[in-house]
Amino acid sequence: MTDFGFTLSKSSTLDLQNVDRERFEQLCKLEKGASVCIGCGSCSATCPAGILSGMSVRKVVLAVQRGQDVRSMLQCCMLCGKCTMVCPRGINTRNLILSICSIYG
Amino acid sequence: MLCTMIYEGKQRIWSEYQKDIPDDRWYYVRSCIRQNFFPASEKMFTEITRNVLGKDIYETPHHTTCGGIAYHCDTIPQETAMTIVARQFALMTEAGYENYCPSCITSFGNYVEILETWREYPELEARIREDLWKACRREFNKPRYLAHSSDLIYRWRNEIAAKATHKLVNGRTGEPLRIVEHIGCHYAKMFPSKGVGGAEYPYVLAGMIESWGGQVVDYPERRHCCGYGFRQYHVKANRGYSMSNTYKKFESMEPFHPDAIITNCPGCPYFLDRWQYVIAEQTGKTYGENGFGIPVLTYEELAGLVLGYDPWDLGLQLHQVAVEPLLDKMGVEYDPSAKYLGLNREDIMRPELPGSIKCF
Amino acid sequence: MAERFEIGFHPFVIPFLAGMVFVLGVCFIKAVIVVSQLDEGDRKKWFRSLIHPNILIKNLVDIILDCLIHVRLWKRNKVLGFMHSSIAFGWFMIILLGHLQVLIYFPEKLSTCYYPIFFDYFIEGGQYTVISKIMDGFLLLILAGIALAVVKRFWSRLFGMRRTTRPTLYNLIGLYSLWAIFPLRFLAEQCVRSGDLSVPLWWAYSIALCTFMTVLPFGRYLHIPAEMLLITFRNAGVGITQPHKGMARVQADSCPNCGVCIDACPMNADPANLKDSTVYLTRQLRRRNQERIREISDKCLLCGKCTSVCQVGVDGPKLRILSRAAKKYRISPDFSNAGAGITVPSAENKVLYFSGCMTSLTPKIGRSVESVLKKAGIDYEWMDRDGGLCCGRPLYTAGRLKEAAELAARNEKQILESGVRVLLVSCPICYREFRERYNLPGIRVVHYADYFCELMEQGLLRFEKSDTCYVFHDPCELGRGCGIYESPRRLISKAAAIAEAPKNRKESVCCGGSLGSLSLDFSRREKITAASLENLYRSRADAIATACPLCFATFARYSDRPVKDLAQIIDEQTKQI
Amino acid sequence: MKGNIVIIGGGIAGMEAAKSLISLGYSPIVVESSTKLGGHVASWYKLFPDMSSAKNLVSRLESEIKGATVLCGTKVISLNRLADGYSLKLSNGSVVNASALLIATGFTLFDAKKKEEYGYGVYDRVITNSDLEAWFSEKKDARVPDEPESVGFVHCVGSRDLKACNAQCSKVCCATAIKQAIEIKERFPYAKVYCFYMDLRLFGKKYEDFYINAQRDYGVQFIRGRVSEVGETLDGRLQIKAEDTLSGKPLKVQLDLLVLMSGIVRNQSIGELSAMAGLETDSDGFLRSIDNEYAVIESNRPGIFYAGACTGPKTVPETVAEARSAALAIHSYLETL
Repeated sequence: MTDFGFTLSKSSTLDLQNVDRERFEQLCKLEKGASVCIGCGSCSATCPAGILSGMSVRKVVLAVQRGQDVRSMLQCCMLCGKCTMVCPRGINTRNLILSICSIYG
Repeated sequence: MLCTMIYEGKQRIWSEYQKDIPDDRWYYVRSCIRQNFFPASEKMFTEITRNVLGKDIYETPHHTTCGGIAYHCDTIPQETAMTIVARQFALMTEAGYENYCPSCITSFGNYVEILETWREYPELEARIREDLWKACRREFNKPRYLAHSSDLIYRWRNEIAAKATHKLVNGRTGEPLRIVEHIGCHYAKMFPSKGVGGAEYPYVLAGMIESWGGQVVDYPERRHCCGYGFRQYHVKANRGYSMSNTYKKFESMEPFHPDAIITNCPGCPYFLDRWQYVIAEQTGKTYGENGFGIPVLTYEELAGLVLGYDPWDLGLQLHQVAVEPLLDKMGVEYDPSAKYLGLNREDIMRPELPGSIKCF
Repeated sequence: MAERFEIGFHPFVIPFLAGMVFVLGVCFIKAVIVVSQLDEGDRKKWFRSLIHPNILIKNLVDIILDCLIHVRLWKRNKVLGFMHSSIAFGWFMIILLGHLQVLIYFPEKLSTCYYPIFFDYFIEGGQYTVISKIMDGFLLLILAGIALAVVKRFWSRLFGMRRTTRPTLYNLIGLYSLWAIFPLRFLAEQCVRSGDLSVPLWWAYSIALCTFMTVLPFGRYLHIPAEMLLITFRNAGVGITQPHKGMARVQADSCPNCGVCIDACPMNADPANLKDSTVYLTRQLRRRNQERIREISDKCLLCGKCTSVCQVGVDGPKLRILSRAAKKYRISPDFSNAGAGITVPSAENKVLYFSGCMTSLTPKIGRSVESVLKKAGIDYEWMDRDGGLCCGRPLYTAGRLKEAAELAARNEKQILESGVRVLLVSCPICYREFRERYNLPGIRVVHYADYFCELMEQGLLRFEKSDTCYVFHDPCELGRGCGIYESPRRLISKAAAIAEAPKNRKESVCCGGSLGSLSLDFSRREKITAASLENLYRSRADAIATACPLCFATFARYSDRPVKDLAQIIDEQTKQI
Repeated sequence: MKGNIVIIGGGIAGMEAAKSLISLGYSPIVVESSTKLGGHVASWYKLFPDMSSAKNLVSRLESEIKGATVLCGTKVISLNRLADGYSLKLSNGSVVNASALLIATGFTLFDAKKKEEYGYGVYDRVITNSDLEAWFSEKKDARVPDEPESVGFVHCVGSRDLKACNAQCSKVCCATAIKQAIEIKERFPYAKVYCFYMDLRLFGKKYEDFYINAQRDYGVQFIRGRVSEVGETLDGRLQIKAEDTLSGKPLKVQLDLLVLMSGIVRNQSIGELSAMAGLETDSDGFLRSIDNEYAVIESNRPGIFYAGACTGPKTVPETVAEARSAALAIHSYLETL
């Protein structure tokens, strides 16, 4: 291959129809609440781990929906339950997190 | 079957974006870069308009750059570009013309933008008049009509069709050729009302294709930039990004199997043509049939082929992507051995051919 | 008195002997397995305890009181207590006295094993001894107990039990054979002289015994031997360390399936949770039904009420936490950088106040604690005013034991570095974790209920009594978890009037907001909260007091009367001295 | 008794219905539990989107229902079904027979104290939307600082929140928050004003203009993130936490005033009324209409009609329109008797 000093950049487009929904569907079976998230960010705002590590349950849920790898996103979770307390949609976020921890490998 | 959308819907939009294009007496200005990229194109424009159609097309050697590239690369302020443009208008005024026709899309966009700016801010126009006077003691009238040279070919497309020796039809199958039309971004995206057919579904090239017997290919990334993007290409570190945009277009048009691409901008044909080679080198992928690329032509080159000019006189040997498959489909006769013979049949030497994309 | 037959044998003793050998053999094997499953250290502890005179005496006393007399059951329900102790103690006495009789009159026959059981058949005139008369008394006692058991079987509500387990086939066989043993023995003894009916009755008696002993290892009656082993384990200090083995197995086997925990379980406010009480956990542990074990374990609120009412002391929450811990997760937390951005104020000679995560969502609590400390003139620092690390209990209860320990270690380090002597805690969840699982040498960890009580006794708080009548809800972790029942009540009675809910102290009903449950989602907790509130409303108090941010937030959501945290009440009713 | 109409509730729904019934030739009786007419609107300062005075609306309506019997400070104690109507016992001791009843009991504002994490009643600088309206009218509220540097509005307090036991949208708070943000900006042009929202639901006529005005002309900043907790700094300012979900980062900001947009929840009296009259309540706690598309003002009982927020959150124009159509429906009902 000729070296031109530049190459094609990887597309940053989210190709929605080719997103792998399998894990999200798996998650919805384990925690039905995963499907009703409205992304308000209450969980992330109140998260004691979020302030220091940038952890965000909202982003994790979105990333699972988008078929992305979330393994590195939950490592600071202390399961303290504050997110469960503030969620306006009543999502059992602790079960959500534990379920994600069990389905990603 | 190609999906061509609801044709009546497009027609309705086209009808809303019509512009007055006078039939004669044009002051023609060339592009800075086209003469290097596809040198026969502008020559062919004057040839067709003057000799085939008998129009009054005036040119002057005093004409300079319009400043558009520098302006879009953020290296000069708009006032500087305006003063340069004012001088061009002064040349036109001095020559006694009122209709201004640039060959370059960026120039066209630049002129439109400046005229619109002056319309909004007359005081700025007054200042530029003053600056121009101070700089070179010239005065100017603003053009009555401004049209891009592709607008003129569009205006005369049916006259050309009437004189055509070849149609955009596959001689073997009798099917119309599938042609992708690519419009330069600065043609109508900034001022949709200034382009034939508007910005979303421009008709300027589509009209030519239809008149000359071809079929327009409508593919999802039709609106996307060719990838040139001035700063993106000019800074070498960004060239991967430039090419990625071109790649995106090719990936999107590939399933439609286009026979050719025509363009009306200086940069677009160049990058759509050359990047096909680089993409083939890097990914091994070609977009035409049998390992060829998709031929990329300027509208003047296409008009030339339709009117029966010799492909090598049209400068088609300077294309990276081989045009022979297109010529074969159209039934254009050509002498393969004459491909690399220049003016006076002087050997301009056959270039080294790449292995990744089929060329002659 | 003389032997009736020369050979001293009749084939009807064979079923009895077979059952006897079988049950002893199985129990022995089970005991060996369980002991071998214990951790090395626990096993050594247990062996040592068996020769330690004090523990030995304690074991004997506990076995007599718990297994024979059923003292705990007497305390809970006298009729049930009588029923159980009449059967257990009566039977034990019959066996004991029967052997004594043989030992006294025919010592050479003791080795046959069956002589004491079928004494009246083999011995002519045996029924006229004093021992026999006493034994007859015990038999009547047992028969009375059996009569009660029959009544209870069909009308359990008469015994104060709303819900009981549905017996399995084994348990039914065991139950009916147990019921049959004593009437059959009674009839056989009565018929021994009249001849004809005697032998068939003795056969029936022996078969009933055999049946009971054969099904014993497979049903609820395994609790009889298992509880004895459990008592020795407990007295030796053996803990639950594995989800289904060792001590956990003994606890599961010791569960008599009485079902007291069903009525106690706060989740049963919603009929959907009826099959998730501890009694069903132990049943599934015996059956090794992993899916149900997981489901029951994950659902529980871990309020600990089942343990507080359990007759044999099955530690439901701990069994569940260890079952949860058995689950493998593919993502593991990494706390190596946790708390890096948090600075803990230096608090030498000061009180260090740790409010915990939840308190930041109930700011009243933290502010009230602070205000009371100020009024009492206590020099303090607030460790996590701007947020801090979690105490680790939520991770621990979720079964992520290693991770919880990591988090605890980080907190320990920060607390020790602050140089503090007194760590004041307002959240009972954190408090229990600090007490049970932290190693903080030289530091006194105290909940504010206890601490404010001390301040009150030292005269540092001046109360102004209000007319409001409060009912105090004992938070699970504070009451059953840490045994703090009196301090909050003393404080409230000083600050206002106090009323008691029908179920209080160690029988307090969980608010439903517990972090203990992993799978109960928000919508399925409302009924639990409603039941808990209903219990509090019955006190007819004007307002509800509690001392846990979770109980507070949960009650505040649904209560029709004001809910206050204890700290808030104290703050409102005290003045600066 | 034929033609006797009792309107329960003297807010704008009840008043507008009374006005329409008077013009149809009836003399309705308006029973209002509080001491004055006008309901929530009477305590509001200005209405969106035209910023007209709420008090003017109420006083105009008051002058237009002179033909009705208005009983303020009066409650319905009991209600009995008669053969051709209803008999009501009122708290003033009287008994009234009515051929038709209009229920216009309106709504209750969510008690913001229940959202403990927002610190209403705990921190000095936290007020609700209705507190702010009162301050706009009377300029008396020690909690509102003289020159606030920054003011925050929290949308959806007690609405769309299962934890507040109300999953529904309150409909009017988004526009109210924007209205109040603009009014704050008019009084304190230099204050920074933030609106924290989950979704902006600006569905009504000209509401979007309102939104654009707030952004462009008043510089109100809209942050897409729900506030999760409020704390206090050492100098008594409020520190709030939210996630700026669009940038994906936790966000904190210090404020001098926080306004909680308390949502619309059902009026307590709905429970008593529905029990007395055998009216059905819907899953959202409000009264259940025959259907929620075509017959919103009709109840499951003959002769009992609904108007306004007793069936769910409503804007002022919706309430007024319902009141008029209820008056007409009562008229046609009485004609058939």
